[in-house]
Amino acid sequence: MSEVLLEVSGLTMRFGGLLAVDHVEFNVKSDEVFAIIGPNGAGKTTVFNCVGGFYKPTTGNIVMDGKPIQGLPSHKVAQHGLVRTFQNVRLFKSLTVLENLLVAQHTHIETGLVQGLLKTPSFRRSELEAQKRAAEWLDFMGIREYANREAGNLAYGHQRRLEIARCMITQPRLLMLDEPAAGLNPQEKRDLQQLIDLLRKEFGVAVLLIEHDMSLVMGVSDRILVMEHGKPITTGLPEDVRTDPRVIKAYLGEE
Amino acid sequence: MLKLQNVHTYYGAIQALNDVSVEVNKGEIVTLIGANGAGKTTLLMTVCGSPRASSGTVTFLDEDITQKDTHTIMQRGIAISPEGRRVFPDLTVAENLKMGGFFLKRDEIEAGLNHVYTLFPRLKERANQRAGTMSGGEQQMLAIGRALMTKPQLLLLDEPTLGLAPLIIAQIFDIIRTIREEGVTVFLVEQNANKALQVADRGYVLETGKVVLADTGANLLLNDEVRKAYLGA
Amino acid sequence: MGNNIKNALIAAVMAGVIIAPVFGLQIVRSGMQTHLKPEWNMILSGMAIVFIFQMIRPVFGRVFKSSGKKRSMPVLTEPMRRGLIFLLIALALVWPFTTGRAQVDIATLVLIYVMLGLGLNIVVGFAGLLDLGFVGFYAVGAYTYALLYHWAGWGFWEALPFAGGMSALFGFLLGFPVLRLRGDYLAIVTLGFGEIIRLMLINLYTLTGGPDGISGIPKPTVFGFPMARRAPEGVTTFHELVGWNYDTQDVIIYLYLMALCLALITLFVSNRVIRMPIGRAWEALREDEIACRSLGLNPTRIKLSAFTMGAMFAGFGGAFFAARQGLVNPESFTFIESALILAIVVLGGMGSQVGVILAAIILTVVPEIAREFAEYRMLIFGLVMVLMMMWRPQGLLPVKRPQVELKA
Amino acid sequence: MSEILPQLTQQLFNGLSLGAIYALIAIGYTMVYGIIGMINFAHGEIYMIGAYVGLVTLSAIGVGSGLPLVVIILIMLIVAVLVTGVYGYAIEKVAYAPLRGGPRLVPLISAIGMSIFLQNWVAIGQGARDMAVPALVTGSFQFQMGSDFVVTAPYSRIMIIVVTVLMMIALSLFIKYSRVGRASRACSQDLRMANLLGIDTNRIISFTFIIGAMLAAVGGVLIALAIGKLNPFIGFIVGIKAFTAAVLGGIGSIPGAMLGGVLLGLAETFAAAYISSQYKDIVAFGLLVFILLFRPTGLLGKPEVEKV
Amino acid sequence: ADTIKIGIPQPMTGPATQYGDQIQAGALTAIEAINEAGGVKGMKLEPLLIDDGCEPKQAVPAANRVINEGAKFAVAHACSGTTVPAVNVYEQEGIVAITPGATSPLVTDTIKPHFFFRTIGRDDQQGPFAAKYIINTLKPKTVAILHDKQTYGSGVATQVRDNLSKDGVNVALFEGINVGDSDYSAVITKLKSLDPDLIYFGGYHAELGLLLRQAREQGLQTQFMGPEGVANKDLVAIAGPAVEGLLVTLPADFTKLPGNEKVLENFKKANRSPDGAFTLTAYAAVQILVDSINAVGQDPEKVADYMHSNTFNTAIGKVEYDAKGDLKEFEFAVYKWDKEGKLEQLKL
Ligand SMILES: Nc1ncnc2c1ncn2[C@@H]1O[C@H](COP(=O)(O)OP(=O)(O)OP(=O)(O)O)[C@@H](O)[C@H]1O
Ligand SMILES: Nc1ncnc2c1ncn2[C@@H]1O[C@H](COP(=O)(O)OP(=O)(O)OP(=O)(O)O)[C@@H](O)[C@H]1O
Ligand SMILES: CC(C)C[C@H](N)C(=O)O
Ligand SMILES: [Mg+2]
Ligand SMILES: [Mg+2]
Repeated sequence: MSEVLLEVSGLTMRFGGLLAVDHVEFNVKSDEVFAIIGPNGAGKTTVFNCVGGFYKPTTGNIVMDGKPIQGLPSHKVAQHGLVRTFQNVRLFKSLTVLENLLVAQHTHIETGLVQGLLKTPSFRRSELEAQKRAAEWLDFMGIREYANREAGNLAYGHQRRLEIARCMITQPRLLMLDEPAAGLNPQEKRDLQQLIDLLRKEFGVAVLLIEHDMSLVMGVSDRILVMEHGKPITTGLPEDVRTDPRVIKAYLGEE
Repeated sequence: MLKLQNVHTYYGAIQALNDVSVEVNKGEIVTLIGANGAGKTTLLMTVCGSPRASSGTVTFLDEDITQKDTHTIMQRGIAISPEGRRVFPDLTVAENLKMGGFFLKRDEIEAGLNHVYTLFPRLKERANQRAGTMSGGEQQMLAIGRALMTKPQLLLLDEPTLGLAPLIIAQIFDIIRTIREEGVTVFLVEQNANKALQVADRGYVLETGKVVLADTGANLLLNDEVRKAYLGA
Repeated sequence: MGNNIKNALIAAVMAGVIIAPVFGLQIVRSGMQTHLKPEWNMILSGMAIVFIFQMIRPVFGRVFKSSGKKRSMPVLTEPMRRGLIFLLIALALVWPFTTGRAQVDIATLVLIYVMLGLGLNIVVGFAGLLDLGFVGFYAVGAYTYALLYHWAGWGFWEALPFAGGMSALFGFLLGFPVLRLRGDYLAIVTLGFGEIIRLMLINLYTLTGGPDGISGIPKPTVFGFPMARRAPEGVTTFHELVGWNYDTQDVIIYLYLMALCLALITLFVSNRVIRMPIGRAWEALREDEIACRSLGLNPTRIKLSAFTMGAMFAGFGGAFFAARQGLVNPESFTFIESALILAIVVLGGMGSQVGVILAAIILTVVPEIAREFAEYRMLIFGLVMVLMMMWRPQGLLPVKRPQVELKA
Repeated sequence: MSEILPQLTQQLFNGLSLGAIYALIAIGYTMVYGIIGMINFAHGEIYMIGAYVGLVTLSAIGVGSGLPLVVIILIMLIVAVLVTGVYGYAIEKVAYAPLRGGPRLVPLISAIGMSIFLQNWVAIGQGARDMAVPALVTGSFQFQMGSDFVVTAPYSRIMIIVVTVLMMIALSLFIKYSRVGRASRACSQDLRMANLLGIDTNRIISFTFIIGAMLAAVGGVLIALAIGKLNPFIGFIVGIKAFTAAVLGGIGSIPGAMLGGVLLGLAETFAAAYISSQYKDIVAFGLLVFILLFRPTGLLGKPEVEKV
Repeated sequence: ADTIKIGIPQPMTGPATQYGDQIQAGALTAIEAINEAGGVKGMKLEPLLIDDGCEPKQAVPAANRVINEGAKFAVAHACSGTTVPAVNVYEQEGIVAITPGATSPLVTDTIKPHFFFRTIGRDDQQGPFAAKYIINTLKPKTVAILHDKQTYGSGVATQVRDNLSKDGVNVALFEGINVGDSDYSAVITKLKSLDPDLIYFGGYHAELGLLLRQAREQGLQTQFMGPEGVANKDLVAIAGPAVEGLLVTLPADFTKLPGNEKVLENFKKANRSPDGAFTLTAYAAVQILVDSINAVGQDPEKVADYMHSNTFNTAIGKVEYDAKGDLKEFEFAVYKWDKEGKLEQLKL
């Protein structure tokens, strides 16, 4: 069995009088796809924000790979190998696709000022390597041909891919995707599903997924957490969740 | 009711609509489908006069509105739930809705609010929450509710189901049907082509700024090309 | 047409209202009393001009519209940009030897502003941080040299790195607490810092000479030999050394060449740095801070580096300014100076180095030319600023961002 | 010392009256910023022009005209408000409207240019020298406190405080309850969306500039009467202070502008009184920095939430 | 060239315009009179009017302009704030310049110029003179001193303070105020509770005008005193009746000087007023330049040497220079303002 990578327990987030997340508990193993679903406003994105360090949870423990990370600022969390995409795509729009990927490698490459000014060999090497890695990812995502375009001008589906590539190039342990299929057409959704599968298999990264598109969720997830009103209702395998009457009532509706 | 004839629209040098002609009749639900970047949003916004068509004409209720200012057009009885929702983030939910009913009388506003609240109970629960802090789906509901508040004759919906839970998506399509019953004409842009074509009387398919297909919703659902490209069959 | 006349009439009336209290009815004082001296023809001619202008404007409009769909700015391509830079440098090199004293003098001033503009460009153009107190760092640089000279007798060359370093340190220390502020809040706080620095310079009388500032600051030496008419006992001046006759023109040209060197270094660094990881990080941060954080980039650190580096160039500029001027006082570092530098950056087309250079030229030369018009000088300057912005809202020379290309 | 309390009272009054001035002008900044997100640096100049128009009007009427004082001041205010309203409208149309939609800093520079232009426009028209404004409102409210310290509150300054408070209340009610006011709230959130709801955003923007200009003019006239000296450059410093006040209070918020203005006025006054005039601006700006460190969006500004 | 250019960089805009006007009046009248009498060695004098706004940052450009226009002589800068930076330029370029207005010691003390001169006294004459008057005649127990934080204002205020303190007068307050502020009530309240016997202000009229007006408004009736930079008609307009009783130190009234009948006639002919503290100092500056050029020709180096080693008879009396271009002797007097804004010279 694979070990637990992320362990969230007793997570609670309160906004004024509103309990957006209420004692949520789950763990993600190092090679699984774990999905969170639930009605709008259930608190899914808020869970992401707490885990990713964008909000400071009211209470709760978040342990990544044995190290507590709750309360750390988001860039520190990211350095623990936990990166995310956003519900609304957040690319560096006026930078090129390639540059988006170079920025993402900032913490991994030679950033010395003097080296850069003098274009020392080590600096050149580091730049070239970064470009090579970026090129590999662009190939992998099938958007190599847009490498020199401004990211903001890409079609939406491609922007989603780029956002994922930008996460992956930081060599994360856990990839968090917030509604990655929103705004994609059915064909693109299917591509996305394959991509998620591949990422897990090829790169051994765990995926934490929020999504409203059931065919995608049921297709890729190993386990699913269902939330409603900030509380976890159930955690289980896709088949179980799909047929759980509580889930159907709160979320899926009768088909 | 709404008629676009040979419309061309540009963003600076980029052409987004190329010789588009589209018609929406009173009482219909018309849907527009197309891939990302096909120009769907642009088409809706051209109706609103922002950006303006650089050639061709847009007529609404037999009036040429091509060169009219956005606010004039919108006051003629058009409402939009725009792409990206664009709720007023610092205003509360209730205030957002009231802004929708800006030109209404006080009692009409009350009635409108009640109407929206029955459609979206969540909005009533959160009437005093600042809209910017609502979840993605909640904001989407608010955007639709706000558009309904204006009591439009023609409702433009730009991907209204984006980010909504399955249950709510079903509800939204129900609502679209309901408001049509109430006499509102609906012009709908959707990624969810399957569902959209099911409710729509007619549909248009847009590809890179051009209308490539126009037919009834039912026929389009059966059309092979459409099935392949947009329905994922 | 009728509508047109109506609009023109309304505009004319408004013009009347605008002109009347300022030009039309002049306040004249006689003893303790004031009375008005009406200048009706002033008002009427103003109204007439506006009326006529409004009437013919639609015609103009048509002419402009028919020429080209949308006035999209020509964007400089990379080879054009390089060509232009080399052209500018070549011009800068022959300039002092082909023109007169006044021209060289103004050109030196231009170069100081180029340096400052490029420095602020890093902060505002690259990193997107609105800094309205840039002049503070300029002041720190100038005073660092002035004080080192005054209290310790340092020369320009020894003091220069300290001036840059001191400004950078100030940038770092001031930036640290405030860089988490957003947009315009940052702007006003930096404005406040700029003012605080200036006021401190006025108030710390014993250290800085207060409003009098520090004078008698020596010009840069040439390898240790001063460029001056007379030197202190026992020191050989440069003209004595090489056996020239003393000519102020030489000094001015020498200063100009110094400024050119410093400006070129600034240009080189800012040009390099934007193609380096740190430069990319600045731009990324300008676009989306949250996304940056989600990728593990520390926003405070990155912003600070931009702020500090910009401040450092301001410091160099300041030290040079002190040397050229021979005197520093707080008056030279008022807010309006910050505004001018910012105007250079914006007019240049944020982030565009060639643009900044051209804008520095325009905004320095215009007020000098406008001196001909005596009291209309600043009026013209203000007007030019407004018109420039309307004419070129994207900046004089918007460039394509320098991009790393992925080769096939 | 028995004089501490009376002195404190006097300084409190001084600070309030200075703060009221800042507040009145700060509103204009706050409103314009709220709606189009632009720092209108030329706003201080409108205040200056308002003061000049007041003086021109006064000279036209003549000090010894026999009209009751209230009437004279009212006429001055009305004329000043009308003229600056036109100024506000015209400036927006000429210098800012064409730039809308462009890069964000462009209107800022245009505004700085406009500010320089207007200063010199008046300097050429009316001369760059100091103009004296006759003291119309003389006399003061006095009461003895302590052994021999007479607290003095000149009527001209009491007038400023009263008028500022009244304007503030009127404006707040107006924004809250009138149609235009509500429309301007929508515009300040999302101009494009407001437009899509059928609101004529251009009119709202013009309106904002006009109201802002009018308030500045009221300030200009009242202050000219209280201070008695004018020159074309008075607008700039006051403008920067007022802008600081607006930010301090939370830019975009009208009560915030009031609070920020008063706080700034008090801070300056007390710094001058108990530290040294030399340090009063340092204290003022220091306070600004200090407060923003703890409340990054000003005292009454809503914390910026960006939902990710 | 067939003319000799004389640069006259002076405030033509801004609050100090009054002083620029006086200097222009003096210099132009002198130039016209000399041209009428046949010029200098057959060449006419050509005045170059340049604005320096009395702003330090315009000083160097204005001075450069003098040079760029080809003038080798100047009647330069009214204000100390502009003169101090400009002196460097004149000295570097070897331009002979005379200031008829700037009184700050810094003008000549910092670089001990060879080419720069004054036709007015220094504040380390004016300050001690004022202090002496205060001690001998006013005999205050406590004095408060304010200044405008500028070269001239703070300089002369410091002089007064040091001289008063030296003689045991209690200077209870010494504080700078901001130029351009319009509200000084805080500092006035402070003065009110301090209740000094005299308030000395170092600076220009605009600020003093407001101080006076606001002081009286708050019921502070203390005697005010200031240096020659406050003595200006505009002061009366700003302060109104509050100006009554103000004491100022000014150069002596040179219009009454015996031997100046001819000069006054020239003013009458030119239809200009000889009044004002700096009109005749400017007139004298032109006289000195002309005398020197007449003697040694147009080489600035020689002119400067000549000026250092000779005595001149001018509209302000006999003039003699020390090594750094300061007058060997200059006289100030104390004046008092009345309600109408007229000045009356006080007997010492
Ligand atoms: N900053 C905040 N302040 C106040 N309330 C907030 C804030 N952020 C989120 N909320 C509230 O918390 C609840 C959970 O929001 P969240 O965004 O996590 O929902 P979600 O499950 O992601 O929904 P969706 O599927 O619609 O995106 C919502 O009701 C929302 O209104
Ligand atoms: N403001 C803009 N400036 C420049 N180009 C734009 C702008 N908005 C849209 N475009 C371009 O116009 C084309 C049509 O865009 P539009 O947003 O209308 O597509 P869409 O069909 O709505 O796509 P989606 O499904 O992603 O919403 C695209 O190529 C897009 O890049
Ligand atoms: C013209 C004078 C008022 C100038 C003053 N004496 C000064 O030195 O600044
Ligand atoms: Mg969400
Ligand atoms: Mg769209």
